[in-house]
Amino acid sequence: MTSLQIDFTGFTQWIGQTLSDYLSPGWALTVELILAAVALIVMIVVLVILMIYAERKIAGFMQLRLGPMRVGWCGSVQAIADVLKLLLKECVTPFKADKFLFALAPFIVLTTSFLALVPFSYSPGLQLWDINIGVLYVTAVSSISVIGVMMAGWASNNKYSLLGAMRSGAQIVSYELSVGMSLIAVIAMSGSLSILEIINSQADGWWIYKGHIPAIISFMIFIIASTAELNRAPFDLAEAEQELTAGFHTEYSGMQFAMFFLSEYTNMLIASMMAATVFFGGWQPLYLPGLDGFNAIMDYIPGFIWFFGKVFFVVFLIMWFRWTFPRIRIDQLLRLEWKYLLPISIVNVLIAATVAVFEWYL
Amino acid sequence: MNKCINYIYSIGAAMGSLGKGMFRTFSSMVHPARILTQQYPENRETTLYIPERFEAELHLIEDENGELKCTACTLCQTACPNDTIQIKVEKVTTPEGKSKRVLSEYIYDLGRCTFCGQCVDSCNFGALEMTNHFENSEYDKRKLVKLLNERHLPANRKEEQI
Amino acid sequence: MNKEKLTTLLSNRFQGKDIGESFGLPALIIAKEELMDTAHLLKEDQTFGFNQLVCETVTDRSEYFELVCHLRAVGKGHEMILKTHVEREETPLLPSLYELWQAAELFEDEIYDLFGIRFDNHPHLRRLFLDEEFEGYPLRKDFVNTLDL
Amino acid sequence: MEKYMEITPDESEGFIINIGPQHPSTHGVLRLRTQLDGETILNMDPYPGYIHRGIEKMCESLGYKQFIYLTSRMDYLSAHMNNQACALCIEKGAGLEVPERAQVIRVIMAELQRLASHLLWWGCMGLDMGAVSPFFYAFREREMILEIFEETGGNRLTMNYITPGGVMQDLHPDFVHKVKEVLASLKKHEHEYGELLTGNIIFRKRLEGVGILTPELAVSLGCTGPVARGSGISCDVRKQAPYDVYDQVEFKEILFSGGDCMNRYMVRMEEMKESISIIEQLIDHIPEGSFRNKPKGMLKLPEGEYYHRVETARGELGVYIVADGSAKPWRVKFRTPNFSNLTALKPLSIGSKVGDLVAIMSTLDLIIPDIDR
Repeated sequence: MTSLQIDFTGFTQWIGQTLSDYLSPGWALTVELILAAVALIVMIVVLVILMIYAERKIAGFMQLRLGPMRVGWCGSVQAIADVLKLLLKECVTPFKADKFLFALAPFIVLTTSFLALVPFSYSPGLQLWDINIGVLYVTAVSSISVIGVMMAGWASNNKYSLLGAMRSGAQIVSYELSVGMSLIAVIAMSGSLSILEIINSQADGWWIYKGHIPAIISFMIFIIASTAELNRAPFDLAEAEQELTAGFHTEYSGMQFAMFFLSEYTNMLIASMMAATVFFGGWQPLYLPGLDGFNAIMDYIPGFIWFFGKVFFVVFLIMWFRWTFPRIRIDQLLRLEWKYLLPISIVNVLIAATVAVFEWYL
Repeated sequence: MNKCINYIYSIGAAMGSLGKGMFRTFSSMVHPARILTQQYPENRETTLYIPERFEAELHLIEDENGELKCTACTLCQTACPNDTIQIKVEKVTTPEGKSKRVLSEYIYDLGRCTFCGQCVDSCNFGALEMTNHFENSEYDKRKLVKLLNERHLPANRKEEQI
Repeated sequence: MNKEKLTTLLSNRFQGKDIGESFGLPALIIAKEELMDTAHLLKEDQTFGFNQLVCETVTDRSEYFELVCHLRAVGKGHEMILKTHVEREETPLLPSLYELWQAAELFEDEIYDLFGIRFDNHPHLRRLFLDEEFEGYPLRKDFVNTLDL
Repeated sequence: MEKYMEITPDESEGFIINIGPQHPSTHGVLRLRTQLDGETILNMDPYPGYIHRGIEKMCESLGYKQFIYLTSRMDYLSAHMNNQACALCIEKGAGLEVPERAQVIRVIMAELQRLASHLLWWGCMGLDMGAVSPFFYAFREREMILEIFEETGGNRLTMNYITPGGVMQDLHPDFVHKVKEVLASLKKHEHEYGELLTGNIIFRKRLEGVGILTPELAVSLGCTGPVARGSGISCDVRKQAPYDVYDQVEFKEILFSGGDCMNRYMVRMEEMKESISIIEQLIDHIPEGSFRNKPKGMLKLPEGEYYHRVETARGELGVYIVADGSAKPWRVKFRTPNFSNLTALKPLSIGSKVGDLVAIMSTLDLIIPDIDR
């Protein structure tokens, strides 16, 4: 079936072959890595700019207004104009800040979010690193970013920043658990931690459909917990505007602020990619049993369109939450995690294990 | 058991209430006809609606002969709470030989005006009105001090200006 | 309780005092030494039961300052004015009504700020609106505005 | 500078943080010197005064007709009611008769203003709780109401429409039609307010049981308006001392007894329905006739003391005028609702979380220019 899909394996192999023809193996690897990194960064920046524009338009329409309309057609270059503005602005460091940590924090946050992008498979044959513990790697790496956030809050020497960072710390540490637990439910059913194998296991149906009850519950928990981990409304306590002005990045300006902003959107992308990979079958097309004609048409849609379509569906969900809900309070946030999400997800892992053992798949 | 049912019921009710809100924002998003905002500078000629009574700038009314109705009685100057209006009066002798008070300068400081409308209210001659011309911002606040009778200066003042 | 009845009750209770009318309400004028005792009585006596301090302010009467307390009995629906006079000097002293009505805290801060009248037993007397360094008390009639805008 | 930063021994324990004067949730320039232990508030002192303009002093140098415009700048969301309070007090002193038509117009305008004010409060409430979208939903009807004000009085926010002896201008010919449109729109969209905030579980959990104001405390602190009515204290001036034509209309005084944030919220939501019903009763029965009894010459009050109170959107506004017989008042005092409601902020917020402080401040609905005057 996948023969109709555009397969990037040949393309990547051709690059690798050409490079090793002209260069020594060490240099070939270096050039390959640099090419991959550049490609990744370009992809992320383009996607993030798209997301910013989408977010502003979605927010606008949800709020009975038009969103950006001035720069370009229907404000389409607004995000690029904003990026340019941020690039040109001065990065102000507070007088009594810890200058080294203050400058280092945005890099740590941004680097960790880029690191987490590595094991994802964007399309058949398009994957930077097929590591056999892909899911574990992503959850592990993305939780490092809390160190950058704490660093930013501490180094700013601002009480609002410090409060924001502390909230963020408590929040990310506790919600990591639910994210992990909800992923484990699906991993138990697919039987592998490798991203590629999880995708391949969904060739005959996505886990959200095949895994029925445990998969749906774990998808809901995953969406809630990852929204919390992303510090986005209704869990945006770390930067709660009405309480802490801007939380941990109150003192950041210019490009340093832009890095926090970029990493926030990249993290959102990562969470959505994870959801798309684990629950919606990655780049696997939608098949409906018994409808061969329909399935054949689905095959003609390239894999990366499937993948990013699913990613943007999840991104839209997260944006939808943000522009609808009020913010939760800090003690309620922790209570939600420890009293609701965690017990439910533990029970859910048990159900998933039972389903996996008896193979009660749909 | 009851507790367990309540627990599940509370989760369901919570989800339901969140779902209602999400439905509301989603339905707004897919109904662009409900949009409230106006594209202001572009709609100046089309949909922009400024009610006729809107108070934006003080204006002296002319009578049918093209002369100002203002008699320089300074009632508006006294009625103004912010010293926005300054009237300079001069005495001229009419051809008949009577001395007459004539409006020399009607100085209106838009920057101090709070648009309370008490000048218009106090005028016994119907010589004042508030116009709709609201785009009055300037980079220099001195430009907000306006001479309202610029086109109707008395004869001797006209010569001074030239 | 209507106005006339309250006036009669007040004149029975405070004999020798003149129950006048001020701001359209029965008014009792007392010396400042008696202020606390009278206020206690007005609040704690069941017939009066003035449990709310609606407003506390001062009028500069040129020769003296006049403290005006607007009292109300919420639930009973009657109100009165309690007045006292304080001599005009740099920083006159009056007892604070805070222990009776908590609303007095900010009202008295405001009076201290704008009239320069100090209050004894006030929990945290400070200049509410103006700068700590501001000179003069603006709502006094002899205040000269030195600010040039 | 030291005076502001002094730390008393018991304060050395906590984490002192200045919320304001420039802060998104103070809705203006209010400074709250807060002492925190982690997220819990140990102590909090309000420091107003950043927008003090000395309105009471300014009034002493203006004529009776002139200073009314200043009152629109106190509680700018209840501008009509503030003007009305002043006008009523001056009318009482000068013995001015107000034509029946003007009285009805005043009441309709005041109720429209209350609707507009509560709508803005509702939007800001959502904003404070972190939900941005409701703000724009609230502005839909508010914008229509402001357009009515604009058409009739000429201004949108600080109208100066109500004046001693009546109102400044007659109603716009479209007035009745437009008011009916607004009421219809409000009724049509009422369920949206419930869906977006009132019924939302996160929102309810943020408000329920937070910032409980006991009735005794509310009385002692001098709270009025929806804040006191949320604690079950009957204090609606429109009922207790009816002015203009409030004695001719039927409406309920909304009382909730819980005293927490949710009760204060519900009082305002229900009050909007009552306002709609008041306007509906009056809108078809605006009497014909003169809209203004214009005083001849300079308006002067005989020597004496005059007081009048009205119910603004936030509580009781009392106007005290001491007249000395001249054309200018000797002393004017405004007993503003927000000034008294501010006193409730400290006892309510001690012991709660930072997030609760925002909720409490929001349900007290503080308008800072009204505190500072």
